[in-house]
Amino acid sequence: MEISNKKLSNDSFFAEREKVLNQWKTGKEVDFKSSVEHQKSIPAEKRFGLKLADAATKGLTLIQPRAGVALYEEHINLLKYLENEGEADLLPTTVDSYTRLNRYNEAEEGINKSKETGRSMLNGFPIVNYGVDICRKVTSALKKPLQVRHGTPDARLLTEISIAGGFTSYEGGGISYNIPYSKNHSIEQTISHWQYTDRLIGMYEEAGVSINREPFGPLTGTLISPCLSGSVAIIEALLAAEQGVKDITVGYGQCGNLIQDVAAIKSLESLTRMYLDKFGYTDVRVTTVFHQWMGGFPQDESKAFGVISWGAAVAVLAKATKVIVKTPHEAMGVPTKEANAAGLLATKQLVSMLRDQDLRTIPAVIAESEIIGEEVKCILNKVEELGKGDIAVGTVAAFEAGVIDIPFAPSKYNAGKVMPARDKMGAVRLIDTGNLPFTPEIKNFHRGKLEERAVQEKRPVSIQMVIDDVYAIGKGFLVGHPGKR
Amino acid sequence: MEISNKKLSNDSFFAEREKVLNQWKTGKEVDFKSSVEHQKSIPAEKRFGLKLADAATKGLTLIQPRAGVALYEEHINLLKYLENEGEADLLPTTVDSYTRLNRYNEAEEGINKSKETGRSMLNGFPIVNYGVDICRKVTSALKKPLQVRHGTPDARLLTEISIAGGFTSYEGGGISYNIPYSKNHSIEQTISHWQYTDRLIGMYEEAGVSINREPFGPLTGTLISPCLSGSVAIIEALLAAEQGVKDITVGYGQCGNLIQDVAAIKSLESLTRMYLDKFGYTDVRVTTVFHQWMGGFPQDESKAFGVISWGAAVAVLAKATKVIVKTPHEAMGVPTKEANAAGLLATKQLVSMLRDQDLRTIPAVIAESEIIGEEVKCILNKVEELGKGDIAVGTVAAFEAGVIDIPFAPSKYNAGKVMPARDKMGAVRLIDTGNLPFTPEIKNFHRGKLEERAVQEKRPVSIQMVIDDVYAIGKGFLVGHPGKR
Amino acid sequence: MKNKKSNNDSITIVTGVIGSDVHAVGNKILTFKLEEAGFNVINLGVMVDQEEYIDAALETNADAIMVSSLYGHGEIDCRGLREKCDEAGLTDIPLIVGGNLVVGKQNFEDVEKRFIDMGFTKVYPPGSDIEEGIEYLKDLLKVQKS
Amino acid sequence: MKNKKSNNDSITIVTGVIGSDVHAVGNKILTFKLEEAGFNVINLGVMVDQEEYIDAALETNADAIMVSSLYGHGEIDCRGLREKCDEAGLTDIPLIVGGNLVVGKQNFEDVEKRFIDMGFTKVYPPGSDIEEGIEYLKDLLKVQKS
Ligand code: B12
Ligand code: B12
Repeated sequence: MEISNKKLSNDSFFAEREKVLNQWKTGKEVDFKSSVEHQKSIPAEKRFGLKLADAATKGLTLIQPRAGVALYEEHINLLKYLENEGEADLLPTTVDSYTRLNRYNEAEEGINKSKETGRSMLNGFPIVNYGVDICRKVTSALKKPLQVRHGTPDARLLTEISIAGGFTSYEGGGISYNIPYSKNHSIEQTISHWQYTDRLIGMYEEAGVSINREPFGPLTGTLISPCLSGSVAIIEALLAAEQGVKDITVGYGQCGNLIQDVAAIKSLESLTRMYLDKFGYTDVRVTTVFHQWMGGFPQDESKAFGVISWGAAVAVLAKATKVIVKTPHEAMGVPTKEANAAGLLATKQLVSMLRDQDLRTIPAVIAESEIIGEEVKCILNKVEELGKGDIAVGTVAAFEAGVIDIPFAPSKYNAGKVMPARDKMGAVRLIDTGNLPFTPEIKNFHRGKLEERAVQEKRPVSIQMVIDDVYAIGKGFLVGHPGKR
Repeated sequence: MEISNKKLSNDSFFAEREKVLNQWKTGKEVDFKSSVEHQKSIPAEKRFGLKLADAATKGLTLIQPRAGVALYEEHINLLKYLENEGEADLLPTTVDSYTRLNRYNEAEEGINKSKETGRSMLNGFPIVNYGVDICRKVTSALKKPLQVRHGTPDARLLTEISIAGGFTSYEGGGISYNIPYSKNHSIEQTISHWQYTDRLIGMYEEAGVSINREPFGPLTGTLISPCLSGSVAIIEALLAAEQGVKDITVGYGQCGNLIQDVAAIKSLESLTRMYLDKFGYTDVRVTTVFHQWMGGFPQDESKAFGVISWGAAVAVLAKATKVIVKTPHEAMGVPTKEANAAGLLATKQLVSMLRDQDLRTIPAVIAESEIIGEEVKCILNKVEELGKGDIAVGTVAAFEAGVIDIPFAPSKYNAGKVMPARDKMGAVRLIDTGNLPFTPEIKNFHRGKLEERAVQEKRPVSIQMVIDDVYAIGKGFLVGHPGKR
Repeated sequence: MKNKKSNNDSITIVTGVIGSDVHAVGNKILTFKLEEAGFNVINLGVMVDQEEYIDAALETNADAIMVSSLYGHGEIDCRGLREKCDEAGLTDIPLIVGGNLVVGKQNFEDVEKRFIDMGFTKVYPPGSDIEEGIEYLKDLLKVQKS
Repeated sequence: MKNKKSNNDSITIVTGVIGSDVHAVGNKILTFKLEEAGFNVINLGVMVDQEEYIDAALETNADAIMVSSLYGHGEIDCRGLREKCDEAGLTDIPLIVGGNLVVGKQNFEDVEKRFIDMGFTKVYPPGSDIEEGIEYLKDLLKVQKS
């Protein structure tokens, strides 16, 4: 498979399209023209990108849950509940795992079993199986803008049906919906799949319909250094922009150290802007999303509220455009609508209460964002170099070479040499930088931070720290100090 | 009534003591010697001061609820629940309002009515009515250190019974348990009452039993500028130290702006240390307590979790020695034990998770604490001057002159001229400094901050801002911007 | 009971926090908002005895008494107020009560019923918006709304 | 079933995350901890089919299979595993399962029963400490504890 970061030609796009729309019976319902019409009939206050732009102007942080169940009437009720009782500003439709893996037969079975048992047997809403009309029923039934959230390596058909179905924002990307969500998809393959998605959205854009696109920031959600998530987000933004996407929300999953988290959002925003401009995509709009703690959650619901609220606070102190909200059921399973609303309300309280505060200008944050900036530049320079100027080609090579390398990823196309651990203040650093193309200064910086911790803990820097850190949060701590009470 | 900041003589103390112990029948059970014996039998891990000192050394923030019910078996069960299920580090016994006003007959009626109805008809635990033996039953039944928390202008008998009853810490002070809690007690009177309390604790100290003392930091809990709560805390620390108290925890109620809140705890600690040293009380130990949001709470329990968690986060980022925890029932009424434990667990999560982070050294915090320091010095210099070197005399005069002036206080001995309001970032400033003895620079600083807000809100600085700010939190906001969604 | 009035200005309301309750903030806001709405407010502040409300109402020929209770002892403190009003000749005076009237989080319908049975005209749950109370007063006292 | 062994070193455990589940973090930690405890671990990683577990167990003469399922479809994915083991001749092999086995927060006793009925030897609730699982394995396989 050969890819390059070039806008897909109409010929190749439409050839591919024919096959895509034949992947499942509902594909035939999709008609671009009438979908554009439908999208144009959606009122402004329900357009995702407009709502984000408005929030960005006002300096507000919007709140958005994750949610999806197998049966569509229940899905509508769930989302209504979240916008009314949960005070959500933005709505999701989280897609089930079978759909994510294009296993539409199993999803169909899941729908049927759910009907029989009266319990949702799917962990999300099977958009493809339902098709365009039912999606329009869903998106029309609600007052707030809706986004599709999933984790689908090959999301081409899903994109077709989603946008035709009236969703105005779409999450994912060729890297971020591959590396954490798949074992066997190559990067070429998924980048190519997502060029299709982005080109489709580019075509809506050209037809006068702007759809918001959001690379999935948190990746595996576990000890992801901001430079790694940042590099991936910027690459996906560039790839999307090339296909004609004009509205991009870059994301980051909370790591837990306040200074680092604020710096991560701050630098993510400025670096994305910088790179888009550098490659000439100056008309692409950039907003940011902060994901509340994406790793293992405490079992106790009150403790979970603590984690949720802390994420809410950091999101607003970092002035993220929106925050994705966890629920007090997170450690247990897909939340009930009440638990989902509870997470939203705790978050709403803090995004309102702290809206006039901003930590982006404190010196420690500025220093930390400069470090992130340098790290990202090292990585992206190397990606450009490997691709001889072509970001798509460079990305494939970069993963092969471990120049981009995501901790804890299931994908066999990920090198898995990079090892993260927390420094003594809880910021995520790298114990092993693997083949990341860092300068000696940056490597020393990471090493130094971890040596500080080692001294404090009276043990050498080692893999045991990584294990302790992953384990720590289940016990309530960020840093896995040995022998903590 | 004549008072002065001099250690009470044995003669006058014991003369007073006879009367005090006759205020209610249980007073006769108090015997100093056997109480010292009893106190000495309490194991080290149950002594409040030792636990605080240990936390201070380790840089930890301990968590403590408020709790008290009318019937003592239920009170024991409640506290057991909070230490086991709620993971409380320190325990309270919150005293009911009748006891606080020395209305022991009504408290007795409350106990009886509670027995009859099976519901607690008192808003706290009536220590005096129960007497020494039942208090010892309570304090012996638990594993964690216990403190009496109340709001009693004349707490002399309550102190006698509490300490004889095995409590190892005692909250309150002649100002902080008068101004917010009383209408008609003069400052002379309550300072004198609290000299008795402090002298009694000094005598225990001299007998080898150290009892922790804690001035009540938050005062009326509503828009109290750190310089006001700080000045009162320092005065009460000095008055207590003079009577022989050796272990003091100074407190502050969260105002809501992160920078100001961290600075308030930071400066409170250093200023208290400085003033104690200045007056020669160099052997008095100082720790700090941060009170989660003391003003009106949101009705919704999830939103309340947001407020609670934010308080927890700020307490640990400020490195307060302990944090007093609110509950999701706060807006409704005295919490159930489950609600109380829920607040504790959310708080525990964050004091654990954020223990390795510290915001005390960031420049904005340092700048803000310097301002608080200057304000406190203005006030305390004037107090000294008015008292011709005697802090007790000076304090009485200062209240009379409005040199100390607490917003929203019910006391008729409080001038009530000072008017607080939030600046545009939510920090509490003064719209009217009344007769506070501030320099022109400080007055300009406050004015300037409020003018900034006025410009942002396109309205003049006015009393309407104060009203809007008190109202705001009920609607989820800190700053009462006009016409907020 | 006095004749209906056509203008808030001449409507007199007695406010105060009953019993041993010192919660002053809500009382200050309540008073401010009532005055803003044009009422003539006699604010007795905190720690107000039943007798003080009655004396003030008699003295000022008040149109209503607004009782606040926050600290949980409201049920004990409010009992008998209606009877004392009756004895003093304030037979029809509206008694409006609000705040955190009982100890703990209880079902409001039950609480409301207890207070209505005690002779209160209208009962407000914790954290009620004052605007609501003001609207009610205006309706009750047939004040022309602006 | 193989004979009891006296030393963890020769005890072989097959681990993996079943079905279309990609939750990799717990699997990595589980494997690390089992190895640390001295077991010989055959880790199949994520997205493991029932057949893959069985092939691996046959190939390595394994003493137990530890199945993880996090994403909620565990009930569907695990059905039939015991029967397939029986068919392949792994008649007594312990099947231990843990993770977030079903969709949503459900009563664990019910979930446990459903999985026991499906032929699983032992079922762990969400967020179980791996140490517990290791102790159980040691007892089950009569490993001398250190
Ligand atoms: C990180 C995470 C992700 C990452 C995973 C990255 C990766 N590739 O590993 C991402 C973001 C990609 C992700 C995706 C999805 N996730 Co997810 N995820 C989580 C989360 C937050 C943490 C999981 C984790 O790493 N924990 C830390 C490790 C150390 O713990 P652990 O996995 O629980 O395993 C420990 C124990 O359970 C035990 N254990 C595990 N297995 C076994 C087996 C035995 C025999 C024993 C004894 C013990 C044992 O030991 C392990 C080590 O301590 C959980 C919620 C949680 N637990 O807090 C949700 C969660 C598991 N995810 C969930 C879902 C639904 C999904 C998605 C379908 C959709 C979504 N919400 O995005 C997709 C699924 C994709 C797929 N096909 O699998 C749900 C499952 C719901 C349910 N069961 O009802 C959860 C519970 C969140 C929720 N409440 O909704 N997720
Ligand atoms: C600040 C506060 C204090 C301060 C008060 C300072 C002062 N002197 O004013 C301090 C710290 C001193 C204090 C002390 C105590 N408090 Co206090 N306090 C609060 C708190 C947090 C906020 C009250 C407040 O100022 N709210 C803001 C104002 C604007 O709102 P408001 O008072 O509710 O009034 C508004 C509405 O209710 C309504 N309203 C009020 N009255 C009326 C009447 C009518 C007719 C109408 C229409 C409307 C109306 O309009 C008002 C303005 O918007 C509340 C909990 C809460 N509400 O969040 C607890 C709370 C009221 N306190 C409580 C208690 C128990 C006490 C103490 C006994 C013990 C303690 N926990 O320390 C002592 C009591 C001392 C005494 N003798 O009264 C309990 C009462 C419990 C119950 N009813 O079951 C509460 C509910 C906290 C709790 N959940 O435990 N408290």
